[in-house]
Amino acid sequence: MDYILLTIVLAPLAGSLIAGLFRNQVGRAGAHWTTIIGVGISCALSFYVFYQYAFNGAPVHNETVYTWMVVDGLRMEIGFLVDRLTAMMMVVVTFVSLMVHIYTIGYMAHEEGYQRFFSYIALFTFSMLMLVMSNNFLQLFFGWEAVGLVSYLLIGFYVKRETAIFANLKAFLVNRVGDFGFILGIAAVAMYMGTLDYYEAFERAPALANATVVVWGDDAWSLMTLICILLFVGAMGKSAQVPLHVWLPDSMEGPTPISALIHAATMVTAGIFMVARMSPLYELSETALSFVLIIGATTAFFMGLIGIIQNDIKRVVAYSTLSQLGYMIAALGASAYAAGLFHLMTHAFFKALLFLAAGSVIIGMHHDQDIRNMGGMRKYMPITHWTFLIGTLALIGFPGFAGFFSKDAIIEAVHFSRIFGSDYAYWLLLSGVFVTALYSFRLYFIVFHGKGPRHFEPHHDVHDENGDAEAQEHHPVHDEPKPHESPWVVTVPLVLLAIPSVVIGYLAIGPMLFGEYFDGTLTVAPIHATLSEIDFHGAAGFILHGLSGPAVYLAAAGALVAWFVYTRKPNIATDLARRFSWIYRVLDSKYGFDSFNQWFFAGGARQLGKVLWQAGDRAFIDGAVVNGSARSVAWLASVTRYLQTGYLYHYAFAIILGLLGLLSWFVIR
Amino acid sequence: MQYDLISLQPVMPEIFMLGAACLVLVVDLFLTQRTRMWTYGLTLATLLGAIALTAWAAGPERQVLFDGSYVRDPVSDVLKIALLTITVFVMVYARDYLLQRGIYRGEFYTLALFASLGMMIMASAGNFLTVYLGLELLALSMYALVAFDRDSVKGSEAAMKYFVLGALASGLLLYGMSMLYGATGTLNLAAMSEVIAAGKAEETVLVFGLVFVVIGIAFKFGAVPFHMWVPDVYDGAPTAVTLFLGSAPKIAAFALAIRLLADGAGGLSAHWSDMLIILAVASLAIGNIVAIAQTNVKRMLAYSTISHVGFIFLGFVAADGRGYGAALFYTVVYALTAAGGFGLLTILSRKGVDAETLDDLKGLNDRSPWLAGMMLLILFSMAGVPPTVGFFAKLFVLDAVVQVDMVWLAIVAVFFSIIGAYYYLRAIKMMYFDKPIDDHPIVASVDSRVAMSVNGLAVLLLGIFPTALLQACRTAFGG
Amino acid sequence: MSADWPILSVTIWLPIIGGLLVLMSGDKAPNVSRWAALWVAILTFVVSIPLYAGFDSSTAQMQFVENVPWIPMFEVNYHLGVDGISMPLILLTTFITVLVIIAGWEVIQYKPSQYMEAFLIMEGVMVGVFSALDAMLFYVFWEAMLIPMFVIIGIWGGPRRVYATIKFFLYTFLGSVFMLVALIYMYFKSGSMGILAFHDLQLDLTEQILIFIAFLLAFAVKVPMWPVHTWLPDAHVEAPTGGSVILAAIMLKIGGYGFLRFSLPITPDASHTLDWLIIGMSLIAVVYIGFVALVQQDMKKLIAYSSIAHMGFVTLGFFIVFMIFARTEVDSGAILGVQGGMVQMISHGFISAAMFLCVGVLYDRLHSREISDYGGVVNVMPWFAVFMVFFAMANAGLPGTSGFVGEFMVILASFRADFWFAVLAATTLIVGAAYTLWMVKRVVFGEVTSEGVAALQDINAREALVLTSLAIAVLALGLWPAPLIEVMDASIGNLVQHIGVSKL
Amino acid sequence: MIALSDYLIVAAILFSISVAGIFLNRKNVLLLLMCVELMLLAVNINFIAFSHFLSDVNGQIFVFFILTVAAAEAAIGLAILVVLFRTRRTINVADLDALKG
Repeated sequence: MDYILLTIVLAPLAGSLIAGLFRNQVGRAGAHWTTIIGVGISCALSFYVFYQYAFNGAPVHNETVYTWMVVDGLRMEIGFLVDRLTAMMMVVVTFVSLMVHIYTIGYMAHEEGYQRFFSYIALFTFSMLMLVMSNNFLQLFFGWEAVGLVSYLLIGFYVKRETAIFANLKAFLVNRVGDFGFILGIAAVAMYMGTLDYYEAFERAPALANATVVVWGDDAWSLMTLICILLFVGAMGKSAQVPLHVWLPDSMEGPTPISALIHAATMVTAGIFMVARMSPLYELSETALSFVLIIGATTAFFMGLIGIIQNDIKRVVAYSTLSQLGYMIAALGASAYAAGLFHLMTHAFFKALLFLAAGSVIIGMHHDQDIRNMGGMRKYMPITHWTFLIGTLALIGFPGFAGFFSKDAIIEAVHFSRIFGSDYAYWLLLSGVFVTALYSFRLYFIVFHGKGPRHFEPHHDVHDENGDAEAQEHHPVHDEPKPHESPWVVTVPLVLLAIPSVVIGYLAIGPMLFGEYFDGTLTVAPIHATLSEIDFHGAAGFILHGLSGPAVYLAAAGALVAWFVYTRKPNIATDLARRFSWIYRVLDSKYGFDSFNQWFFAGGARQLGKVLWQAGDRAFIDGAVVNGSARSVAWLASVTRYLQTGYLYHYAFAIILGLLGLLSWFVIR
Repeated sequence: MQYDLISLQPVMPEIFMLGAACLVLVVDLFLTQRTRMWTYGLTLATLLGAIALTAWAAGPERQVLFDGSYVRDPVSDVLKIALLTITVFVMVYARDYLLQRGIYRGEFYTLALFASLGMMIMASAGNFLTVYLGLELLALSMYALVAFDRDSVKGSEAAMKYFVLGALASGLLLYGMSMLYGATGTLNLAAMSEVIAAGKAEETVLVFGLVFVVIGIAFKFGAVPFHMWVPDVYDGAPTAVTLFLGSAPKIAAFALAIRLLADGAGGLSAHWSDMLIILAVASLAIGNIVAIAQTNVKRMLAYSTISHVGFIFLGFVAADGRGYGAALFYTVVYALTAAGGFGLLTILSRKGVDAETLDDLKGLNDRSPWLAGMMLLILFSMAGVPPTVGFFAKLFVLDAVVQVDMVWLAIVAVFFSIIGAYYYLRAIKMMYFDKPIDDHPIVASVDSRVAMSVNGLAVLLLGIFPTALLQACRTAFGG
Repeated sequence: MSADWPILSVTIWLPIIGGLLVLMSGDKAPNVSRWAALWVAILTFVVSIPLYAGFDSSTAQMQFVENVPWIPMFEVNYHLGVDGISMPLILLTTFITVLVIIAGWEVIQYKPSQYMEAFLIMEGVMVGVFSALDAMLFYVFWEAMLIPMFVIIGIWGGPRRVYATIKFFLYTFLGSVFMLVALIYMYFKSGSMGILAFHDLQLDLTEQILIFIAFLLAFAVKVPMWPVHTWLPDAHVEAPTGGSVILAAIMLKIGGYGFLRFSLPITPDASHTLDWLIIGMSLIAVVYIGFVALVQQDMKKLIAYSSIAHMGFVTLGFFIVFMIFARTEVDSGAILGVQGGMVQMISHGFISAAMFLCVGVLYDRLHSREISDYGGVVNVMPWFAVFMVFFAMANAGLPGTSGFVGEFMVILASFRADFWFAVLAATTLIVGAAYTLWMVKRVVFGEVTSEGVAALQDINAREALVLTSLAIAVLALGLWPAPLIEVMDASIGNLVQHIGVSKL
Repeated sequence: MIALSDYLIVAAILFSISVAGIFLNRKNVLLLLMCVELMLLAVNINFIAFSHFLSDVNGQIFVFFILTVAAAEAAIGLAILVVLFRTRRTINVADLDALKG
């Protein structure tokens, strides 16, 4: 098992290093082959491991690979904890990653930095695997930051594009805000539990359930609440929860494959994974759970709303991702960890599918992403169209599709939750279903239905002789004016992802949510056991049960509204936008988070820095104290030298003064 | 008492010196400008011979001759060897300068030899009379040397100032001596010490006289407020004379202080050490601060001398063997570095051009990296930066001060040495970081280059291996 | 353990004497002096390796001890030896010097032999500082260090080099002379100059506090801690690349080392009494300086400020010890903090060196350090960009690089001292990333902004060699710090135990 | 009977006059030389008085030496004065201010 796990992790790394460091030697084909083989091996072995755990009941594997360091009685190790949760994550990660690798061959075919891109995504796979397979907080943080790094590199992949390099800096910094909390949480764990190992920490946690710490003044805070909230701040950063969500929409500056892989399917779900992994801790703090629930629900609803007015195909999907992440987080808050993870898995497939399909559309549109320029694409790109539709249905929770099961389970679980904030969350999540359907089908109808691409000319005609990598400068090949279906390397992954988007929910809901799949992995306190209150009689029964709830009808309503507004009466949308222009403005400004951050944090920090530098360092310390004392000594010197007048009688007088002085001091006193 | 030659062994260096100086005086009369090399050679030979005789006569015991007027002890051995060695350096550096100035005359050497003799006598003085005679021999020779360049306006002014103030100071010293004589009834330093220790003398009179004596000493050293002559004389005298004036006589001044204060008035150390504290702090402050404002190197070094005198006095403040040893070490080291510093100025001076301002140091590293390197060592030594010996000199003095529980004084001292570091750094900056103004190649005879190298390396090597010199200084005071 | 040949002496004197020989070779044949200097540096590095290979990490005793009388009248000995605290720093010194020599290869055209000589002497002297066990020997090396650095900045520095170098010298001199008085005082009390003897010297609280302040002045300036840090940005900006590297990578460490070797063990009670002061200064360094770094327009200045912030972690790690002792519910963490500080020092040695070398690479080509003169460098220097981004990430404390290890340990430890210390310290995660990556964004990424940038050549083999060596070091330490920790463990454990015992 | 203190007072007065002369005189350098001589005479009175009252001959011997040295000193002083006048054409004390600062 050791070697298998090591191979799973190291194969993508090897591919990445070869493709990255020997980019000129291996060439373009070499780069994609080495990384695909690496990730392929990893994926195949992950399936094997998953098989072992899911069907053969392999024992939990918790082994140290090597000791990072031991200091002051604290062991810090690199090691693997593989159980069913991990196995599931491994499969999701490696499978989606493999699909994205293959897809990239087509998507990036004409781009510069081809090898670099493959190197990055393989490196991402490695990092993500390290994250999910970790058996301790340290390695978790390693993976946590490593995926952040790769995300940074990939968002800024188009290094020349100002918006891209702004977005990646923003993404990294916002994530760092999360990590700020996260590392403090880890510090708290290390301090109070004396270990960084998951299992040891989980064992010691219950004893600390009622421990309190004094953080400020005299108020004693529950220790577990503090730890859990601190850790969750990390999750908020990585999983883009309000108010740390601001980086995710911007991250769409990166090439589409990584939006699918990193910013939809895997990395952003690390926060969900982490909270689920820490369920033994979270179960000890109801406050923390409430916090999680409220944040999740808020994100789920309000981010979805923004999705309705976006015009960039990727941004719509991005807001949808935000919203869906909110659902997952809400599930965690309701202690329905399994539901959160389940949604994580289904979402990984259908959201990757949606992104990749969107990417396919973008290829067809020659890297124009504005949906107002699109339309009628179903004629030109049938495979893309169908797979996109499947993804959309899965997303809105069409009964029987993957998303239906997971989302319904979450809504139900939240409904049964009785912790503070659960009512608020329930209503938001429920309304969110309508919103989801609305923006999803809006996108679908605008892009694939209606009249053909409105104008198929790029918005500028700058010809770059060098074949620059920048996407916007790609210009259409003029003898081929109409979009056409993408090559097989693009469509095959779409199809392969479409399959689980349809069936995985049906297949997995039983064991994962209501079966024994996660037994021993997730801990749910009896009082929080919201999932077990749902009566479950098989997947088909769940569909029927779903039909009796409001969610399905809300989804249908959303889809219908979208159909009506965007295919039948397109002017309604503009009318509404005009009439409720303030709402539109609020949504369009994304509730003002960006401008506030830009003004307060970025601008404020710079202002503060300037003040500290100019007033503190330059004016006070350097100017007044350092150079000031130097100047005063120099002044003193220039004055004192005039004592040396050059006149003999003054010199003699000085001697006499000295004499009198000494005499009066020593003789007369 | 019967004299035989061997009983004169301790005083042989002085006798030899006197004879040789007269010989040089006579021989020079028969030399022309072209054969003056002989005077130079004879002078060096005399100095080296005197060093050899001193070493031959040296020993750990204390020998007293001429009814106590003359003392030879380890202190005098160290002092004499040191001052004669420094004088050798001075003579070597000075020749080029004198040649270029057209004042390469025998009198310089004769006067220098008589001055050295005076210093030697001070080093071995056993009573007030010997002290006075040695002092005046030195002083009178020096007055003449300062005015040596007869056509120099600055030189004559400097000589006059030096003369008048010097005479005033020696008058004060004599007045003090007369008071001590009156209080103790003896001119002999050892006897005086006993009288004071026995408490048989009127203390007020003693202290009254002591003040005058301390002023005399302070003047010789150039301590504030009796320092006014130092910058003017250093500046006005020909550089070769400044070189001499700034180096060896400090050792003589040390001798003066040690003979009068430690040997004679040791019992009054409580009084004079307080006086020296005041003078030391004032010297440190004024010397270091005013030096910053100087643009003339000679003046700058003059003020730097004043600040170094402050440190030497701190060694005396401790008033014990440790302190005297430290002060002696400091004095010798200072004389060595000062000789090097002024020596470099003589090397940089060309016919008609005196290297006097700081600008003349500019770009020295481009013109001659080796000389610049030596000067770098010398300046860092003056600033007291290890591993140069100047650091150890400061260290030992500070140690002596701390040992008598005057930590605050040590703190004052290091504080001013920070200010002092600035102007040395500025000089180094000129040498290393600036472009040369004067592109003429540096002409220097082989012997002065060798002397400069020996001088600079000595500053470094004595820093790395300070033990031998320290040992000599310490054991001289039985430590 | 003691080797049969004086490794430490050879490591000290080989570069010094070699440096003098290089100086003798003169500037007539610059390549001869370059190669000679390189061989001396490499040889010194090789000579220093047995220090690690033969190190016995199970004991806190001094190893490779050499002890001969130096100035017997003062009980001053030529006493050398290393323990787990100094040994890694010595290796860091010898390693970085090799890189610095290579980095200055053809860049320095003016008096190359003096340049090389200065760095070699610097190396020997710095090794001396780390290995001296006699306070006076330490002080001699400590101050002697100033001379070559003064010359390096002054001769090969930028336009305001004179101001910078004199400021540098006087600042450090100011700090250290008071330490000298303290050392003399302790000699007076103990009759010995041995550092280890000072450790056991009984001092009352007033004495301790005065001595502590004297040490603080010396070490705080060197580290440098806020508010005595302002020499550093100037010195860094004006120094030639090699000078900045040595300054940041090693000289700053000497301040931190001094705290461990002197302040904490000699004056534990004063350290305890005044720990709030040091902690406050450290946290201000981390936060305040972080914001100051954010607005710098000059790359070197930015990195210089970032160095100050990073060194704030070092002092923080060292001085939270007492707060951790004071909290009864916490039974460990003191060692963690000190270890973290040490790791941070070593790691910062690599990273800051690399950052300065990166800036040096750009400066050599365009002769500007202004951020605004660059932009889009990645388009013309892709390999350089790889290194720059990598080291920037390391500077921002990315896990897997050495930059993370120390910060992580110190944050963990400071959490045990006080929640809010940890909070303030952890802000570096955000601010540190902000200033570093913002600079990277403006310099490396984006469109090519000027013709100057468009004409840039990617790094050559020499530069690649230097940066690769550092990258390997940064990664190795980040991925597996255990060997370093093990080496230091016994010594730091012993130290922490020692300072836990009051001298009163 | 003239007491020791009388001699000492006379000497002190002489001494003070000479010292005052040195720093009050701003005209002629020659005057300075005379003041110096006067100062030495004051010291001589001291020595002789002490010598007499202590019945110790050493003090008087000292005086002989002082007189001799004073002569030499005067010679040197006058020589310098000549040099000074040769170069500057003035022996005014107030004009000696080329060196200062």
